[in-house]
Amino acid sequence: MALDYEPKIVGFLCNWCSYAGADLAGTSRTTYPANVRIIRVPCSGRVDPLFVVKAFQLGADGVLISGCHVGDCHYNEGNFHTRRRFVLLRPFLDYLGTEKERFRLEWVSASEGKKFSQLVSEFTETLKRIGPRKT
Amino acid sequence: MKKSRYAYYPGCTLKTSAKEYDISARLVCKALGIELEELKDWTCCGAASAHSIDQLLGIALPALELQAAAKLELPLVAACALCFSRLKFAAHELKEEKVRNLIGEVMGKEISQDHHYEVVHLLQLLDENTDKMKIEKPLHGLKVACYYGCLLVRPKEVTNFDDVENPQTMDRIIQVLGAENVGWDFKTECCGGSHMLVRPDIVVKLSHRLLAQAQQAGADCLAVACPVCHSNLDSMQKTIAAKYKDNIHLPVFYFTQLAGLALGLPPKQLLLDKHFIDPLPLLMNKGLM
Amino acid sequence: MARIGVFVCHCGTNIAGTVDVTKVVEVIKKLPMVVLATDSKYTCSEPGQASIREAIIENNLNRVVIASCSPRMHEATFRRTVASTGLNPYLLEIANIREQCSWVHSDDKEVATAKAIEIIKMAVSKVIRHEPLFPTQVEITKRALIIGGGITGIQAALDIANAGYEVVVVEREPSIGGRMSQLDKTFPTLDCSACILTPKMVDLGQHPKIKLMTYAEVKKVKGFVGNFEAEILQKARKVDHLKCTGCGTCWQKCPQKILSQFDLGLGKRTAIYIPFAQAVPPKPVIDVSICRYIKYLNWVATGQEGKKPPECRICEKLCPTGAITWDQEEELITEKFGAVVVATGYQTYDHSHYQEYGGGAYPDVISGLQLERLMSASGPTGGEVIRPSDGAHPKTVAFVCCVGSRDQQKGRPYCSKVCCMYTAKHAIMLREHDPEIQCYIFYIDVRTGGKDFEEFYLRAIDEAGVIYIKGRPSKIYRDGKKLKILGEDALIGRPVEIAADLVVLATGMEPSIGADELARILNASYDTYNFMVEAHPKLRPVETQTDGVFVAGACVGPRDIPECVAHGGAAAAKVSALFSQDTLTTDPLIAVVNQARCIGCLLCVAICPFKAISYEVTRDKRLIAVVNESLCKGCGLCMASCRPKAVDLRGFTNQQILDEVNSLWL
Amino acid sequence: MINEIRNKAKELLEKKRVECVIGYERATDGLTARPAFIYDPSEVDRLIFDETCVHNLSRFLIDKKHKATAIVAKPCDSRGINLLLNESQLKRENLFIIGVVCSGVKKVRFNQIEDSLQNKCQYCPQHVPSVYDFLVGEPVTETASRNYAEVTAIEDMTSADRKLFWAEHFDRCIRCYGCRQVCMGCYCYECFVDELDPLWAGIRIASSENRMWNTMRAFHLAGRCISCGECERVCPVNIPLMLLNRKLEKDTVHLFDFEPGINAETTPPFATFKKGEDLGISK
Repeated sequence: MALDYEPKIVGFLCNWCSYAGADLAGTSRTTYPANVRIIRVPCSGRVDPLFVVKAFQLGADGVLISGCHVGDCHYNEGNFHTRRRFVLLRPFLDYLGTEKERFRLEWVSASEGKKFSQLVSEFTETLKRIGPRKT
Repeated sequence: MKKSRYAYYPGCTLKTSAKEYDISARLVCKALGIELEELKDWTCCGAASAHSIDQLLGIALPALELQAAAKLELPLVAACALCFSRLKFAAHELKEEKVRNLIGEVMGKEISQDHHYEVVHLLQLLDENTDKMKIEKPLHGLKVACYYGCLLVRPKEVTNFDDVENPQTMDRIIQVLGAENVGWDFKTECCGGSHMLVRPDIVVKLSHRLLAQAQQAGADCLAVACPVCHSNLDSMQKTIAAKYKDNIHLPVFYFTQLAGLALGLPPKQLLLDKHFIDPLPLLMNKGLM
Repeated sequence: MARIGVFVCHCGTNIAGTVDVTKVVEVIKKLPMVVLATDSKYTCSEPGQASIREAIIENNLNRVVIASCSPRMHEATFRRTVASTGLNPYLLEIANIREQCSWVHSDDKEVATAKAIEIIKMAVSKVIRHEPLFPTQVEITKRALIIGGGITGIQAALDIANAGYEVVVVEREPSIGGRMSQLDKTFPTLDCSACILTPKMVDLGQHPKIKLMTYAEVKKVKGFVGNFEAEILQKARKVDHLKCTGCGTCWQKCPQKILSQFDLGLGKRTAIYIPFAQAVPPKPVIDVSICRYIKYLNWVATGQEGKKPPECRICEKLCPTGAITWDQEEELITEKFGAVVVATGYQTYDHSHYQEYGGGAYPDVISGLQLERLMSASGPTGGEVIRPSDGAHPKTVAFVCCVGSRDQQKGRPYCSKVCCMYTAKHAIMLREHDPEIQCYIFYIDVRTGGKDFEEFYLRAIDEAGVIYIKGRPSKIYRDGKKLKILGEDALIGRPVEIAADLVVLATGMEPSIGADELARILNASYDTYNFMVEAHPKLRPVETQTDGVFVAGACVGPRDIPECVAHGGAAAAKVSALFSQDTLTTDPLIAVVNQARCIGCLLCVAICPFKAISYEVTRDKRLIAVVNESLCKGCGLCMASCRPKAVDLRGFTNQQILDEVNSLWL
Repeated sequence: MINEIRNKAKELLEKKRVECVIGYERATDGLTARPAFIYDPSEVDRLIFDETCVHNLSRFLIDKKHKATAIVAKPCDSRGINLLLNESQLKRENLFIIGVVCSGVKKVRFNQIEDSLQNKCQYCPQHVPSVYDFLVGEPVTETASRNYAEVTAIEDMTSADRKLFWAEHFDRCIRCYGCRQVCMGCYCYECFVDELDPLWAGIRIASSENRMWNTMRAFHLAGRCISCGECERVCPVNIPLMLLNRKLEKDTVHLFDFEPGINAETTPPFATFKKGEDLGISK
């Protein structure tokens, strides 16, 4: 697989946990690949499946939705709905030919900067492994 | 779920010092139409010594029996509380894939990845089948203190046997047999177990408290489900009575023996005469023989 | 036409060290609608902000992008900067090129620069779609609802009332006072509980701004901060408190007796009763579950089956003011409030779960609170400490700490905090009652975190000669008249046996029954033990996730009296601060419904976690969703679930998020 | 059977119980069926019901939400009615449902009727409508078992093949939106795809845009599609749209144990959640 290929990841991060977690990764100066473009949303539950499908249509190699751990949602219930949409959308996209490795839902809390950087590195690795999406 | 066929693991003591337990157990199960298939070339479960010296060995030994039972595709029933405890521990540990592989390694053979080993104790088996019991000679008037010992119930998350402080399994059976189960506080206190070999003084102290409490509670005999408890309470009783100078005299039965009696099996077959504290006089003057 | 100004911050070397700021500026300059792109050393510094203000005015910018640190850091600051030029503060967007770029890509300047450019592009494409937003104002009902009339509730009520606002206190028991009224003395000062509590109770009862509703429960709460509406169930007292003078004839003469809950089953009370002598209000209620005449009435109503109960009615005959009203029924009262304070407190762990200690089985194994009643001069024994079983005076008393606390087995892993101290108190007081009493205390650790606590504990050892034994007993059993405690002294590693006359289990705290139900009613969250959950354990200790609902005292977690009083006061301060405004300003970043597109499937109504969406019928008989701006918290769940995209979120519109995504491929 | 329908229709119209009866009548080609709207009791004899009555009529009810209306409903149509009731698009009190027991309808192509059942009928286990006020026809005993064979067949492909498989189909799509117009679940006044600002899917007929459209159309019906198969039936370029809908149906049943249209009360999967549920993604 072409190693010079740099996958593009669109990351939808909830403002209260994951976006803060990403900030923490910065504050503690942990480095990770520059492949993710972060879009700040109030809650992972704000992410309309349309955004995901659209991102893939435009050419994203991977899409990441990240929010507070289940039960810690700033809006009490948001991520429960995120979870339900995800478990239906992911296999469906896979069914349509977008490998499920390309679409992830991860819980990252405001204190998990390390986890976030690992997540991005690991996700980037996976995407490099499966290579570019041919549309 | 109720089954009529079980893999049976007697364990060392039931072949030696606790013959009467083994034999009465088989007889009672037969009477209830429950088939016990003894495991082929079973080994020691490692109780008391193995696991206190080597954790791994403490799991590997009972794991062998679990494997054997799994091959027969039968639930495994144990009579001895120590064996039961060890088997349960192994079954519990083997839920971990890591452990399974490790054990497989030391046993030098592939061990089944299916990790739902069903292990039950004889008490649970009889308790499930009380409806099948045809009581020929109800043990009316016999006041029994049910003594479970410490290993059946603890630790709850492993054995998941019954209430830790106040179990009822044996009491239910005793009631069905027509005897009276006295309420007392020491159902699950330790009798000293295998310390009999190294620190008899401890055993004497603990067992004395048990016997004294049982007597205080108005019991005229004890029912047990563990060969070690039995030998402590039965064989040490005279020593104890002498040391504490009190007139403790309590025959100690295996619950299977009492069951046998009530089901009308001949006392001789039940080896009631094998105990240190002769239970026959008691049974006589209660008119149960 | 948007006129965008982009300001790229060096943040000293924090950004400039990794990102080639000049190059970034060059690229961004060329973007459509960007009329100005520039950089500055420290954008957040006063000169930095000043230059932004000037730039906005000079180039009459109508959109601003600031590429700097995380918006979580300085968004508010820069909003103020923008606002100060007269531009709407919501026309600003922050591009996070520090935490999420320069700091995490310090290893590769080129990559970092490229990424910074993309991040700013995203911000630019988003800011184009920003619209001026204006916070809205809502009226506030300056009236507080206090749920629970214990010391916490009392304190909160008095403080709010003294600040000049109306208060309604709802207490489920016939009298306020709560747990504290059951205590004899309080640690570490050993001052009499009643003596410090009852004056406060009376103050509350007589306060012109406080309406007291005892024997009542909150059944339903709807609305939002500043505008709650609560349904309160006033249970039937069968006594007209306007007529009743509280003379006491009725409860002295009532023939029907029952074990008193207040005395924890150690004493008796009558069917018509006040829970304790200093009750507020000092007026009785009739316990309909045992009252003979009520039984008679039911007997008549149910077709006279079984034995005929006596037609007692003694209280009615004796009442000098004719206050007994048999036909009084429970009623549902609806009141409006601006804020709610939950102060439902705690109950002690039921020690009958400890069979190994004979809890509940042996009469002489009692709980700490029961001992309080035994020691209290106004208690069932008039302050004489005796064994419940035979009335004998105990000479040896054993205490067991951490009963229903720090015990995984019993599902109570948390420390109840007060037991160590109240046990020390009990031991000291027992000595005062009878110098011959010897106390033994089994403990895991003695926790004396509090002013004068350690000294108090030492006093128990030195003056009261208490013997502390480290280790949780394994068993307590009856041995003749005595109770045998088997344990281990973990310090010397030896088993110990103690024969005691009385055993006191220092039972821990758990939330009052129904705490979870109340939390649901208030849409507030509660933990696995049903303790209320604060909005933030450190920084917002008396607030909840639901605005306008405050929590105080032991309903949040184990607390002693001074802490409860402090929390009651803190909650009161928050409420008063809320009421000191005439209107509430609400965040404009919330959901809006495009009524023309809404198809009225009402999926959003079902989803909204804050019940902020309701529906109405338009003139052409269409159902459409309506957002309550004060309830909406702007989470965006509704729009993500809206198929026709009829609902959108200000500040995070579909268009904006989509444009951010698009910008990555432009 | 048909007389029962006609008599009931007559009665309803005469008694002014309803203003209109929606049913089927013979099309001008003399063999296929077409929807009929009967307002006049004297015209009830136009009504027919047989294996050519393929249409799902429940879609027509949406415009008659506030008018008393009767409808002839097959089991699948009845599920549609339940869905619309659940999404408060209909008022039950304005509705009179003449349920017909159905053992499947025939494939219909232009003006000829093939001698095989529609795909949807071959795996449809239901013969009696989920909801009705008046039932016509003899209950059928033998039931087809629901199976997802052709869905799993695709799941078993490599994702490359799957992509190819769908690309071939989607490339044919001419974006006529017939699938949407015929679907009783697609009742939005303005569909997201018609929106220009934001522009979710470009107007140009390009495979990526087609893919976008077909993906989201199906997903907007996740947990809502009652598999009446109308979309697939009307597709002029024969895209196997039911393969999309049924994949989602399969997962919805499996994950949330939910089937749309069984009744009008159960909360749909996207409107609720269970705190404890794992759904196979917990780490």
